[in-house]
Amino acid sequence: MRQLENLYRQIIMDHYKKPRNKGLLDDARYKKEHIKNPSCGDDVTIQTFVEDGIVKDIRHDGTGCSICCSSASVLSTRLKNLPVTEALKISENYINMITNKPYDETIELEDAQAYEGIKDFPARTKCATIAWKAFENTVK
Amino acid sequence: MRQLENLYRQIIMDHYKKPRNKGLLDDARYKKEHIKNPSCGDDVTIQTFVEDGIVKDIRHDGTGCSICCSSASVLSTRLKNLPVTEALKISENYINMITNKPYDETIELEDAQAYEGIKDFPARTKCATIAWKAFENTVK
Amino acid sequence: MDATSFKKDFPALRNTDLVYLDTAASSLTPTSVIKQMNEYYEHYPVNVHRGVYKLSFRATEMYEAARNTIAEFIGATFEETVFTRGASSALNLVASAYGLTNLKEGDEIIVSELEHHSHILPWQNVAKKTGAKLIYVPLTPAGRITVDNFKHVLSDKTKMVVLTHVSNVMGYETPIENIITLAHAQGAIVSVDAAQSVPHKPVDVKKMDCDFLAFSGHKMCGPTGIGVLYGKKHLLDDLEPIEFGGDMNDNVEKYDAHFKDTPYKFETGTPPIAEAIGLAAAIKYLRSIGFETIYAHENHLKEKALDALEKLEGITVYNPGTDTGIITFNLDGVHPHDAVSFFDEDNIAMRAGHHCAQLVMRFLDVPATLRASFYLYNDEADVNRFIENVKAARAFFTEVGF
Amino acid sequence: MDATSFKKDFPALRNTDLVYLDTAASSLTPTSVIKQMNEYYEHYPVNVHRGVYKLSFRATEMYEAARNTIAEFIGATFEETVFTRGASSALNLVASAYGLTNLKEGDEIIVSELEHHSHILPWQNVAKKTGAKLIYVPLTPAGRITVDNFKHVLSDKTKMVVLTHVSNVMGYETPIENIITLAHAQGAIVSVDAAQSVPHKPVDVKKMDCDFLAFSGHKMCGPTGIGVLYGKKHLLDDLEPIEFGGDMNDNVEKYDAHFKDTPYKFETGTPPIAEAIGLAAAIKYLRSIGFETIYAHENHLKEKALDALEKLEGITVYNPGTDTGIITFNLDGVHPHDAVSFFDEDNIAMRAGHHCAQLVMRFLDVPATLRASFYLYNDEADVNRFIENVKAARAFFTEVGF
Ligand SMILES: Cc1ncc(COP(=O)(O)O)c(C=O)c1O
Ligand SMILES: Cc1ncc(COP(=O)(O)O)c(C=O)c1O
Repeated sequence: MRQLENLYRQIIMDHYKKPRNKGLLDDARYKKEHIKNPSCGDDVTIQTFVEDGIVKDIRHDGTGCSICCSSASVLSTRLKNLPVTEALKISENYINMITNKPYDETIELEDAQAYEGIKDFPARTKCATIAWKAFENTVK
Repeated sequence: MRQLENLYRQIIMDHYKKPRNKGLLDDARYKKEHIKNPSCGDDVTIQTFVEDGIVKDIRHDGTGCSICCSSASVLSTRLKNLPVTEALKISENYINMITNKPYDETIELEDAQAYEGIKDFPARTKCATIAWKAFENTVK
Repeated sequence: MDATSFKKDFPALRNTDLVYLDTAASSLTPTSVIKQMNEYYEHYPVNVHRGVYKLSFRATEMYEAARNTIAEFIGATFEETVFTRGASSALNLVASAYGLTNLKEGDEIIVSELEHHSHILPWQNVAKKTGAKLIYVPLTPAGRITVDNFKHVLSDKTKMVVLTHVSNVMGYETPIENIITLAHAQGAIVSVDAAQSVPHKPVDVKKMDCDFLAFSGHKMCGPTGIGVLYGKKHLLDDLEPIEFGGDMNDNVEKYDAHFKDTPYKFETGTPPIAEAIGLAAAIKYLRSIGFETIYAHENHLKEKALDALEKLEGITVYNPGTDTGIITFNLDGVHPHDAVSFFDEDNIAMRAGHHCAQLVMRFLDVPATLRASFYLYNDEADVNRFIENVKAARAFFTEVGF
Repeated sequence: MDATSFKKDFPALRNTDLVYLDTAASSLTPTSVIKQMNEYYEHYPVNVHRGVYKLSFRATEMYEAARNTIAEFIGATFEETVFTRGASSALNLVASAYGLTNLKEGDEIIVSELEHHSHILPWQNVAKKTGAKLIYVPLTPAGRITVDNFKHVLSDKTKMVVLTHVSNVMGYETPIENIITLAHAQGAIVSVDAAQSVPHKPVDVKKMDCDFLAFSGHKMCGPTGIGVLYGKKHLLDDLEPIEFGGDMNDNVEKYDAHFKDTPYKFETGTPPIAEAIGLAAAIKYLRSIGFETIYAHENHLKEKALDALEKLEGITVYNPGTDTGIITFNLDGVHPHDAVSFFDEDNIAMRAGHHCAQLVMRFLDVPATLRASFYLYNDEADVNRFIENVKAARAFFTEVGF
């Protein structure tokens, strides 16, 4: 049984095939961040609308592998409507999990937990974190 | 007994301290060749006057180590008044001896034979050949 | 040729089931090359040219003998063989030292979409700085450069022809000799990127009659940190150096200096000594096997792989007519980055991405591809593992819903 | 410190009576560095950045970890640490990328006669191309750069200060921190040649506040084929790359391309991977001993040698006040090339020549000199052999009639 099977689980494939919150808006209230991974061509843009310290909306667009594209969708569902501080804490925790650093397992990652298997594919950690890093830059 | 003692024999030191045919002439009949060894600063100029296929005169000047300076003087005494073809043959033979290549031992090198010990100092072969190469360029 | 016998020459292939199919990026390193560099570091790890003691003399002799080996290998002379940091650096030297000073507004530079970034970006810079124009050879539908298409863009404005010998994505060989003849008839100068040809087939620069040619050590069993620029003597004589300093001059005054002749005027500072010696050892290794053997072997493996791939559904091969051991393909609907992890899990090392050739990706109209490239150390078992994995990957990605 | 214990770390010093006194040209290579490079070539000899399989990931991690090690070692950040072919190449990068575009007619560049050719020739080129003027700091009679003398040439026309940290001939340390403060007060940019300081003493670029600084791997127990350029982030951000191609861009169109941020925009093509990894291993090795220990040890040997030399007749030491392990001298009336063969015969490796510093030779008014330089692997026995040989050489050359 390949570890890749662990990774490409229902959740990831679901978000890859049917991305949520996809497509950018032409709305000045949104802050936009574009990140590219030139070595593989992953290309993600995250748009965030923050009001009163709350992440009111997250949009995303881009091209790339299934891990990269799906993770943008997953983060948009997980972090929407959270206070910025909490969203950042979850993001930090997620990135730590992916990059094999200590992380707080009590923080509920929900669908984002599905990416845990990336640990076994260190060459792919960038794919799984690029959207989250873009998100962080939109609210920092 | 150091091999260096072999090398710095009477002949070499004699030509080094009392160089023959030293100093360049301002005479259009002479052909001039200037060679530098930039890595050590050896700097030799050879001037040759050829008439009717005979090397009528050889002059030299320059700065450098004892091997380099003395060999210019030695060559000027050895090759003067010889036919160009013979001078070139002796020069070729000398350079072959210095660089550890097969050479005709029957050709009389006279004072130039003193440089045979250079074989044991491969890092110094350039010093012993630079003047001879300059000479060859003046008559080729 | 029995490639299994060569596998043992490569430490990275010992005690492992690795199938290495990324030679077009970097080849593996044979023991003889590692040993030769170790000999330098263990016995005479000193500087060249400037020392007059025994160790330094030995280092200098080995370094310059390496240059002779390499020169002779490509049919060049000592003076025409310049050591650089790599192919990219060598190709840049041509653009900076020749292109920036010899081209002007209105001149045309013929290039192609098959070029590696290292052979197109330097000339974009030349075009911007000088006002010369980049002219792209139209490619055939299959993506090839042909003599006919070259004729369409060649004109009396053509001053420079900048083409790859073998494409690192399509594996096509450019009909470079004919192109060079035509270019020279127009008085144009030709720069050839031979990074993907020199490691795989005999290249004779005099026969080819190119003006400049470049390649890297690390793609031909040699070390990193070294490349070679060949240039015709009279062209190199005329070029100004672009880096200045120790060892490339013979007389230095406060406000002026006099430079040495080629190749030294292009090699300032301490050169890549171990690397040059290592590259010469790599050439010796490759020659001991023979380039005809290597080329035939790669070709055989490539044909076998292509035959098998063509029988599979849901696989697109972009270069079925490849002339070399390079196969570029995709699993339909599967991003190559997803695919490559599947292969990696079975210890098959393969490239996914744009291969530093984004213009080829645009031509193929894909964001990225997979690329498998074969070399002497691959064997039929590797091809079989590769094909089995393509099948399994195809099934897996279909099943999970791609 | 007991240097004999270090000799065993250097294969070139095993089973030999070699006394190696040419570290200022190139240091010897310790086993740990050779091993680390062999590990790369034997286990993951593949390209970086572009691969997404395990081996390539490992190579990339090791390569970038090396950059971090080196950055941290000099107090820089990752982005400020650019890999080059060597110190010469790094110093040229500053002149080409910064000098050629930022200087203009009437601007002044302060340089010194103590500079290595690699730090003066690139600026001669800048001066010629831009019309800026080279201004030499007057040296003291001993040959030193002082803050006072620097003040005499500093003016509001000074746009660039180009000075060595430690002279490779005189062994003097430039009062660089004070000079940098003064230069910055005038708005000038400072390029420091640290090829002879970084291998021997802790250098902190932030404390020094230099704008650019360069050094080589091969003078600090590392491999050939690698050097480092440090530049302040905002300066590197503003510089245009001078080599273009693979890996230094993120988007390539037919007529235009977009470049990556520093350090990558300065590193086109396959980088010196094994070399970077080897250099990091060298730094680890040197740190495991400690720079204070190394500096104190070199200093002790140098003092011992100087004391002995001063007692001898017919020897001229040109830098009795040397701050480092470098001693430059001659046997009176004996050309250094004659002298050096004497030492070589007893297997003492020493430099004779102009040391790529002809302006220093002119200052000293000699065609060439001998140079002995000490490093951690030298010991008192080496000093004794050296001094005994100086005496014997003196006697020999006198006797044969020099
Ligand atoms: C002071 C100084 N600067 C620059 C260099 C040039 O270094 P490299 O030859 O490694 O490029 C050297 C070494 O020769 C040196 O001693
Ligand atoms: C066709 C081609 N040209 C140039 C290069 C650049 O070579 P390097 O990365 O060794 O500078 C490569 C390799 O990446 C290549 O495949």
